[in-house]
Amino acid sequence: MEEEKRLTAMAEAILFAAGEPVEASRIAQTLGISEHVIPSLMQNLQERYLQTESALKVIQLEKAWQLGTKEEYSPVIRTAMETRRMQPLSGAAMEVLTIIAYHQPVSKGFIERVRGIDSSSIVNSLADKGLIEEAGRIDVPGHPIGYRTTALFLRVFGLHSLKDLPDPGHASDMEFTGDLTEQDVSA
Amino acid sequence: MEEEKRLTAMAEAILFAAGEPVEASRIAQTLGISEHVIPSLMQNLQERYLQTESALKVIQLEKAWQLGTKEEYSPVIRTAMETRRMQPLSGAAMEVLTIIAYHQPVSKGFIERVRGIDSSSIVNSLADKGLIEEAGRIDVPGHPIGYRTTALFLRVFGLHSLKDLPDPGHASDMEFTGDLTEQDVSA
Amino acid sequence: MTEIRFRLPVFEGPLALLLHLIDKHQLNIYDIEITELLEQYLLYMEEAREQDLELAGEFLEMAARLIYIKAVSLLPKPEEAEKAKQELQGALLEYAFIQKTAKILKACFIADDIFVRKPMKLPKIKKDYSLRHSPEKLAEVYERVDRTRIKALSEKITDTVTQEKSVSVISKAVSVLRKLYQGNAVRVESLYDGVTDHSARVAIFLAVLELTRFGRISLNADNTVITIKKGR
Repeated sequence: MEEEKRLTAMAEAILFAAGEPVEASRIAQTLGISEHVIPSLMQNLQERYLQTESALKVIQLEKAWQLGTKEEYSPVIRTAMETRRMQPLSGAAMEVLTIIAYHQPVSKGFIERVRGIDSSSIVNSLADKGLIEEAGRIDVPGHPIGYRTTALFLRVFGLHSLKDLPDPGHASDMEFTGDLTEQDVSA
Repeated sequence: MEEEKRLTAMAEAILFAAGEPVEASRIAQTLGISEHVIPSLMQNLQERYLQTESALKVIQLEKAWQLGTKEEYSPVIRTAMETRRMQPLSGAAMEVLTIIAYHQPVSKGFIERVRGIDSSSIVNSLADKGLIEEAGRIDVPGHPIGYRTTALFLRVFGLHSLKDLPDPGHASDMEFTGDLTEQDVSA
Repeated sequence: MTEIRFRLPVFEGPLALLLHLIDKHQLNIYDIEITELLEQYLLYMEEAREQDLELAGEFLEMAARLIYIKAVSLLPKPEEAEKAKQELQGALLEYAFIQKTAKILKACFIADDIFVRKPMKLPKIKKDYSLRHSPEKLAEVYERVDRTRIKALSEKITDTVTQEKSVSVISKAVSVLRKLYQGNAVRVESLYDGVTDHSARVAIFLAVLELTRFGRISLNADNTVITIKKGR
């Protein structure tokens, strides 16, 4: 039936874009249909995915529905996501990392103000890569979360300790003690 | 062919899970196949979506691929997710975006020189909208942060690649007629 | 000529204004009559002033630039005048190109009607970064960071921190409580008696807030008198 196909596709669109489980009632309300119809629409969708050998499947969670991939595709997804992680750090990521390395612990706000652009997704991605970690809250107004480099960071750059951080050219006479005040007095 | 169907489903799984555009090379690498095969796999997938009246479609952005929903489903998705349609950009924002699109990567300073006026808040707001992103530092004195357009930019302007950017001809061939001014005044 | 007052059009910047003037007065963009352009430009600025239209600093800079071009064109130095004019012409052509292109691009706008998914969240397989770099890379990258900003920021932070430390809120809270124990009720105003230092006054204010928040003291209805809370 044409109308049913149309409704199925609409439900599919909603589930796809939402990314997370969507309550049956919300789908029904959006489509202007009764909630009782939702399971049969979902079954249509599931059958279509099966028949066409799609990698997708419909998942039911209590009264909500979600789109996902069939289990058999997990390995290939994992491989694909991992290959991406092994890209070398971007210029921007490298820069955020050095700001943290030379001034730790620093907040996302500090990094944003130094760079003049919101850098919080870069900070998160550096944390995912294990190069930085949270270091409690910093004693400045607002008490933001501070970030510091990790042991992996030292390994990646072949350092034994933070004391071995190379002196940045013009700032060679600076003492990098991790204390903001002292560095800047001499800068 | 069975093998091709299997590869198509694998590519579909990768694109579904990634959400964002995935480089053809990365799909090929994950599947252990040649990059040349990717376009035909994508075409299989696209055809399957068309034939089965799925809400999904395959989008090509430069050398990457992404899954998305067909435009006709946007109203129903917006209702379900309670999101608003992106408003057309102001004249000033369009100018800044154009400068970035045609000259990327460019610094805020460059944009200011071309427009003759400080445009830094417009740049930040375009970045907030996800239409542009930073692209590392530029190798000119002062090493300013460069900006480039994003995959969302291409999607929002219906382009597959920066090569598809409209070609308005050269500045020097331009005829000065009254059409430039009136609208700009109100923009 | 009848004088009719129009609302002045607003321009995105001086270049947009210049292009408007060039077009309106049919000047040749490839050989600008600088005197005419300057006159029209200053006229606009004058009208903007009369209409209380605020113009960005860049408009003044452009006026200065036009005056400069006019000045050198009166001097017996044709090369310099020509060079200044060429530069302005280049900027105008480039900007006109952008204006035109922006319009064409805008026509392509189809909004965010194609929806995509957020990346799937995989069971947390935290993948450590496995590439290796030389330590010098860090210094090299850090070189390019705007150090003046770091300096300015650090000073600001240090300032606030030392300020906070010099007059701690806790010590003020103690002295507020001490005053309260001496008498039953205290006028808020009297807490500030003899305190001139701005940060000390702020600390007193914060101390009262904190004490109220923790239920140690209560304020009367119009926030002028504080009393110790009973039963504590």
